[in-house]
Amino acid sequence: MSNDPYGDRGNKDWSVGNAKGQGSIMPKASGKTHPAPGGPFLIGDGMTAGYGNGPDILHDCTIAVDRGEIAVIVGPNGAGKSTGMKAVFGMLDMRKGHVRLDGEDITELSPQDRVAKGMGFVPQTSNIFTSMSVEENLEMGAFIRRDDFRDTMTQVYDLFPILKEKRHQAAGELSGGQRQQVAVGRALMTQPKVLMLDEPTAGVSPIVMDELFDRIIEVARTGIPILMVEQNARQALEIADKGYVLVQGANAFTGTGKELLADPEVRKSFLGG
Amino acid sequence: MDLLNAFIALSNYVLIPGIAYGSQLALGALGVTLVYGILRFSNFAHGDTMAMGTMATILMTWLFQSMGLSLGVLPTALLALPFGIAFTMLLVLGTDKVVYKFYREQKAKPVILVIVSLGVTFIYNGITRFIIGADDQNFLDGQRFIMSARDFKEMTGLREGLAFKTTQGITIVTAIIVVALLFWFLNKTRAGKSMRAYSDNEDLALLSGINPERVVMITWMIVAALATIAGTLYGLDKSFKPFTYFQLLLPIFAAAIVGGLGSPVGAIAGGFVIAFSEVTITYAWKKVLGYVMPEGLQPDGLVQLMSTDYKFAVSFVILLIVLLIKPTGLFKGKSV
Amino acid sequence: MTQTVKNTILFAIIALMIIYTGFAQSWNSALLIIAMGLISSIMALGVNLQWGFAGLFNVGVMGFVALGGLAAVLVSMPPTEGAWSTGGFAILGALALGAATVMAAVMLMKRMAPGTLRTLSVIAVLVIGFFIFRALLDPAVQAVEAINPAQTGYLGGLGLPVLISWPVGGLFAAGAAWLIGKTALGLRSDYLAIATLGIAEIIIAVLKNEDWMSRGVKNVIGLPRPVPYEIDLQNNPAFVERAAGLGFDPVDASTLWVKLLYIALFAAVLIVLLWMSQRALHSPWGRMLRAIRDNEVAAEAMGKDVTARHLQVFILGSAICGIAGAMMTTMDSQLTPGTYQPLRFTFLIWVMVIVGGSGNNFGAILGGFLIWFLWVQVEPMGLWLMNLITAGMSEGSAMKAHLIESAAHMRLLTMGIVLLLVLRFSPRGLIPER
Amino acid sequence: MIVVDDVHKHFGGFHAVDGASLSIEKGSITGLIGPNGAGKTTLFNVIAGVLQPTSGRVTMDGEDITGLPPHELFHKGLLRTFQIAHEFSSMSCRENLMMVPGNQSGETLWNTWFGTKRIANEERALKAKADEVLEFLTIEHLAEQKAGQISGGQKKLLELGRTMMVDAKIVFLDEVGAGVNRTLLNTIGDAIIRLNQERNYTFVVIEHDMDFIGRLCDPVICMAEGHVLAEGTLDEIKANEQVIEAYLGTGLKNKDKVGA
Amino acid sequence: EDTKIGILLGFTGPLESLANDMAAGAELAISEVNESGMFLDGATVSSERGDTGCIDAGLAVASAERLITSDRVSGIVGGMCSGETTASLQNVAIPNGIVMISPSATSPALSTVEDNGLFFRTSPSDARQGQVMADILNDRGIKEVAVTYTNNDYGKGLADSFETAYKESGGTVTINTSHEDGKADYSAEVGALASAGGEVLVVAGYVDQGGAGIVNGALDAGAFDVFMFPDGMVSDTLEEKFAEIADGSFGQNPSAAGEGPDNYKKMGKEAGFEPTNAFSPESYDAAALMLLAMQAAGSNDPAEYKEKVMEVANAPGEKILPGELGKALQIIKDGGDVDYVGASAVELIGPGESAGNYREIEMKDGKMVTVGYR
Ligand SMILES: Nc1ncnc2c1ncn2[C@@H]1O[C@H](COP(=O)(O)OP(=O)(O)OP(=O)(O)O)[C@@H](O)[C@H]1O
Ligand SMILES: Nc1ncnc2c1ncn2[C@@H]1O[C@H](COP(=O)(O)OP(=O)(O)OP(=O)(O)O)[C@@H](O)[C@H]1O
Ligand SMILES: [Mg+2]
Ligand SMILES: [Mg+2]
Repeated sequence: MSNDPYGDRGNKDWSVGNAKGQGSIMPKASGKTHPAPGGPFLIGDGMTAGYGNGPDILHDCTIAVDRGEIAVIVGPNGAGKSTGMKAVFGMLDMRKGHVRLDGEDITELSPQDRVAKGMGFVPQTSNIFTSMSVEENLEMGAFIRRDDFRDTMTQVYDLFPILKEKRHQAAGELSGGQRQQVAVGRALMTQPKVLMLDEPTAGVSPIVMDELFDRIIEVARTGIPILMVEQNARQALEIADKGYVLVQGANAFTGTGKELLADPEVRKSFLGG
Repeated sequence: MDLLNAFIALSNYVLIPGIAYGSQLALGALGVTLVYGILRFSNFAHGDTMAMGTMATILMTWLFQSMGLSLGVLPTALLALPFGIAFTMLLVLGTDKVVYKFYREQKAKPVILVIVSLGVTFIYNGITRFIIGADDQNFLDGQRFIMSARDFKEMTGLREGLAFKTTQGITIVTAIIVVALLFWFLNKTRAGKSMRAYSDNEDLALLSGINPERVVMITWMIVAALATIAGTLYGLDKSFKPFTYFQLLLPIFAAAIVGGLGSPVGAIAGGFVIAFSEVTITYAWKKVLGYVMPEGLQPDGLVQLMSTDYKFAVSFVILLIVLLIKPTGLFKGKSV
Repeated sequence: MTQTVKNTILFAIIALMIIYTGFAQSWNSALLIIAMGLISSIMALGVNLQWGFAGLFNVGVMGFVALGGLAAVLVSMPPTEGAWSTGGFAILGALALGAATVMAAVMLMKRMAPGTLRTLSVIAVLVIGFFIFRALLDPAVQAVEAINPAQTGYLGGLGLPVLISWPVGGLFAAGAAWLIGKTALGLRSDYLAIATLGIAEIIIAVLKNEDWMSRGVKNVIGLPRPVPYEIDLQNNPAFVERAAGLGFDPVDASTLWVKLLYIALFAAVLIVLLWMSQRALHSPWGRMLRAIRDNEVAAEAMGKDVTARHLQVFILGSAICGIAGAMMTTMDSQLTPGTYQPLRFTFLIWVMVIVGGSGNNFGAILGGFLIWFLWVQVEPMGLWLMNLITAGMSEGSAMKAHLIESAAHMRLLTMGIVLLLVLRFSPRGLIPER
Repeated sequence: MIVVDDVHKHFGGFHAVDGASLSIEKGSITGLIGPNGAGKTTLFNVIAGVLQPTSGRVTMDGEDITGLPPHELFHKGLLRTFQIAHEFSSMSCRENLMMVPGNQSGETLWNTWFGTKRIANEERALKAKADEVLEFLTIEHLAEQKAGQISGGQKKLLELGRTMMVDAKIVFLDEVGAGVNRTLLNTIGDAIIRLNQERNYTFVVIEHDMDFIGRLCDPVICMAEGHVLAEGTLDEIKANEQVIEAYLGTGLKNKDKVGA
Repeated sequence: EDTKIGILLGFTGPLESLANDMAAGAELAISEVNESGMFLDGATVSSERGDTGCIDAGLAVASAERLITSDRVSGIVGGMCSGETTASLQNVAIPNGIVMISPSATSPALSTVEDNGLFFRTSPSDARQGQVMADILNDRGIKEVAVTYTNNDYGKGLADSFETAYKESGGTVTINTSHEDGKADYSAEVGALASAGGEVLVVAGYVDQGGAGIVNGALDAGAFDVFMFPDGMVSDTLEEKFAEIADGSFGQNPSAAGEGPDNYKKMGKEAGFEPTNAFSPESYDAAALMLLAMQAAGSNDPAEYKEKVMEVANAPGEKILPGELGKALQIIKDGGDVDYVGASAVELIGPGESAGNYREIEMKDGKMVTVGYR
């Protein structure tokens, strides 16, 4: 919220208005798509972007993922990983570069339309509907689906048994890790064509982290490409087909997960030794 | 017999008017609470939206009356109501497009929107007076009473009468129907759930494929309908006067807050709390006690806790006490 | 363009608008706008302190302003002859008893163990106390109100110089704010909104209905002034001569002079208050306040007593509104409880703060002047606009008559449009916070 | 130093903390781990005065501190950081630090008008101290930056920095590591160790990163379902069957499928 | 030469619905004078409106200031509500030496206000009406009434003076309680009034304000069948709204017998406004009186014509009714004397206020009929 002209800072008086859940995505009119055959399934190509009219955060950054692959983005805090994800999802204005999905240039599309195109996204923060029950959260995940989604819900419950237990509880009353599970579950409900996760394992216990990664691998093997940001970088790179290291908004290293793990420079500077 | 008389007197002067007034406030507070919950600001223009809607309904009513249309025993205004609602929907959607949308898209903080809504109030205020003037308008026709006090006395032979006005009946019935519909809509339909989701977390709603502008549009349409219904019912029961509609804002907001801002159930409960605290606390028990107490012990004075001068003040004290016990309102003020 | 330059230009524009009024209409009107603008600015300063700096939503400004007005009466009016002896002391006694009853109830609430017994005894104390209170109060009140009801019928004041009432007005408002704050702050802030709204209504209700105190709706008129009367000046040969020397006729000279004196007084108060709040805000105290507003939970964890600070700011802001209220009543030289309407004394002040720029003292002052200027001047503007619109219509057409007749309502409409325009192009107010 | 005695915290019918008892030694860095929803954060909130316990007692150096408000606990030397960073976002990083110390004379309204000299002196000292802390945390270049505009990890550092502005006795850290780059986390870990050694702070650390816990903490307490499941060194804990089952797990099952 | 008259009324605020018909009345008198061409050797008169908000003393003072110091009016017809009237009188009119003639400020307190002879009103003080009301009730043999009044200086003053007068004459007031105008609901008030009981409910309020709300509530609940309506209630609106359902109710308003009111009513209807609305006749009279006084003084300087206001209002002289302003101007010009009667039977007494002729009305068969004068 650097130079937000409309803010009144921290006035949290609830009788005036209800700042809770107010969005931050600047709405934009949806443009047209163009055919752009070839290339990976999803690619954010040469992206330069920033917030509002602030400085560029991303500098000619490229992120891509192909069918059945897991791509992991790592990097220091503030490097622009989340910003990159948001840019791919159309949540901020791209100043340069293109986003292509499945042979189509979708740079001009609004986020809603990208959801309709089959992109699923779990943001880093405020990624659940806190006042709605766990089950309703999952239902909202399936909002764009017109078919019967009960099967998918059962699958999610199988994956995260604790959610089934707390099905009727308001998601806002869950613990940090439990919320994270709801968030991933919500995205899975979409049955997306491509899944983007921003630090899905932040704050989850080791056992849940393992399960999450297991599930992510399974999902990827069904052919759904997965693009994720991770700070539990070593675990994540171990399962990654492709790894990106972002530094100050630009690609610093790119390679397979194994390659990056093996690179002493990367290990030392970004993976904590 | 005397106990019955006492009860009738109490019903006539406290219960029935309280319920009718409470329903009117509840409908108004529902609109306020919806805007608060979903569009995230306290809409000061609600009172004047009610006035605009009622004005449209009145104009249509006059048109129908001049064409000779009527609903028999029911007021013609009910026939005109859908047109009034349609007009108000267009009005608020237009206002949203011209005014609120800009701030929403800029992610303006709620207080800005509150003050903007104050500006809208002023403008509506002026327009209403331009079109229909500042005067009192009585647009009630049809049969006035379901049961008048005199008829009741004749029928039962009791000393106390019980009046039940057509408008009171309509108000109560409409309120029940509208509230039931609203609840069904919010909790069971896809559109309703998407409204709740949007209210909870705009960004995530967007990421779930919910179209925010659609949610906003539906919300305004519901709010317009609620405002017009509330305004028309109120106008039928009392009378239409633009100034009074602005004044209504205060009890309506009090109702919404005491019920828990953002909570529809709360808005309804709040409406009744306000209505009854206004009507009961300053009630003079002389008449009722006169029936209940044995001969000779009947009171001379009014047996009034507080004079009606203080009815508003007293109802606020009640609110304060309610909030002291439940600081977030009767129904935890969470979103929709 | 630096912020300072921009601000200076904004203030210059307001000044020009007022000067234009002076030339186009009259200097009396212009000076009156300045005087009322100063008072409005002070109110806006108080609200800005609460909202802009601490994020407290006070929708009861009206009540605090009214308390200031009451102070003006109680301080400056001469005591009513015989009122004190017939009932005044009894009233005071009854009030003291009422307060004691409430205190006793609170004590019981605190001392006794929770349970039915406590509830019952508290209720018993309250009920018995209430009846004794009424029994004492009612006859005394009747006695006081019976004294020449058309002119007095109230206790009167202390007969002190009216200027003393300004700080006293502040104290009254502070006292009320303390009471509200004690119960309401620290709970969720919705509660503060409704509490202030409610207390304001209650204060007005008391002011309207307790005739023994300030004549209720019958108004107290003819409050003494801190400045000379125009008529006296006009009859004062020295003054007339000096005015003539400057080329003024005595009537104009006297009315202008009196307004200038008022302006000097008000400006002095404004400058002192502005200096004080600027100092406070650019100190660790102000930093603490900003921290609290940014993040209450963290501030609390960092050892800041959030509730106490809120209470402090709430009292200060309200006191400023009280001072302004006393000043206004002094200038009106009458107390009219019916005047106190939320639209005029709560919402309009809010508009001043938001349009001026919440969180910035200079913004509040600018807003105070601008909005007051519009509040008085849009009426002629509205009429002018209506004349323009209807110029093409045929003379005597119903539409034309109707529109011209509605011109007075243009005031609110124009206010609305101006408000929306300002917020559209300057959404954080004209002089935004830093 | 801190003794938690049979604390319960119920939300409606749900027992988030269910009879937790533990004690924290002076000068230690105690790790607190446990599955999601074990009640760790809730227990923190109870100790730090944010939540009132349903029953039970918390004492600090023998003094009962149950239910004291956070600002009073602060003055007793009990500080905490938040699972989600709670910076003062519109203030600069330096101001974020400078506002921390209590009893500043400039925080009394009267002095702001009539005690300007004293305030100026105090401010100078505070500023020096804040700069020192920023330097210690290697973020001195952010001094003038608004705290809302620094990255997540830097916010966590700032949170830690606030605890250094006063002489804290005990600091509660709630998941400092979540979402923080591991290299940076190592820096934070170093800072914690230095504070512990140089200034003798006691730390209680909630964390899900076992490497981090292993590097810093002794002893480690594992909670589950609202009560203490196991207590000991990390190695002991790691060997505990129950802990493995509830918390640590046995690694990826699908590992073999990677890269298939 | 042009003489300007300020019309200072509450065009917005709680009594906004009355203001336009009042202003129209005053403007009617002005245009009548202009048409006659007789005023001050063919000078014209124009009017300038100013809004007081009725309850906003600050706004009233600002508007008065504008009218007097900027538009340079020679006199003001207004203010409307008593509180606002004292404010603009004391703060603007007196310092500037401008005459104010209020058509509707009826507070007894205004009788004794220090006005340097600049303040007049064409409506009687409420003290007088209270007495008239007591007489009417006694003549009708009514011994016990409930009173509700609008909570402002008008209502309160009237209710108090009535209560005093009525009690002195042996009547009982079971309850004397206020209602606020413009509120949403009056059930509480009706409940209290019903509980207190009484043969008649005296409604000292405004017919298009809370007064109507109270009457409606009382009728609906069957609490009272017969009402007494003081001047704020008596108008065509009252007839429209309540004549049928409140049959047998009665009341009074300042008005004279005969042609005066009738003429005015006709003229008003022709001019396209509602002349029977409360205080519209008084406004006409206020403006007429001011202009006649100017004519008599031969000047529009307030200092001069203020002395003449009482003269033209009272006997001796030829009686002047609405529509005869031209004639009156002619008489004065010729050095004759007039006794302005106007639309509300103006007779100024004591400190320059209407003596108060009251017309007693009653609801009979759905009509409001005049049953006598007092
Ligand atoms: N809403 C915003 N407005 C302006 N600047 C922002 C906003 N959000 C982030 N930034 C800035 O963008 C840069 C990159 O932030 P981003 O959130 O993409 O980092 P990240 O790589 O995801 O870091 P982390 O690992 O801490 O989540 C940071 O310097 C931050 O200050
Ligand atoms: N306000 C609340 N209402 C109801 N239940 C709650 C509330 N707050 C927490 N809980 C429940 O209490 C339990 C403990 O929550 P807590 O946040 O203490 O877990 P935690 O140990 O910190 O977990 P994590 O490691 O995921 O942060 C959770 O199951 C949660 O659902
Ligand atoms: Mg990120
Ligand atoms: Mg936690």
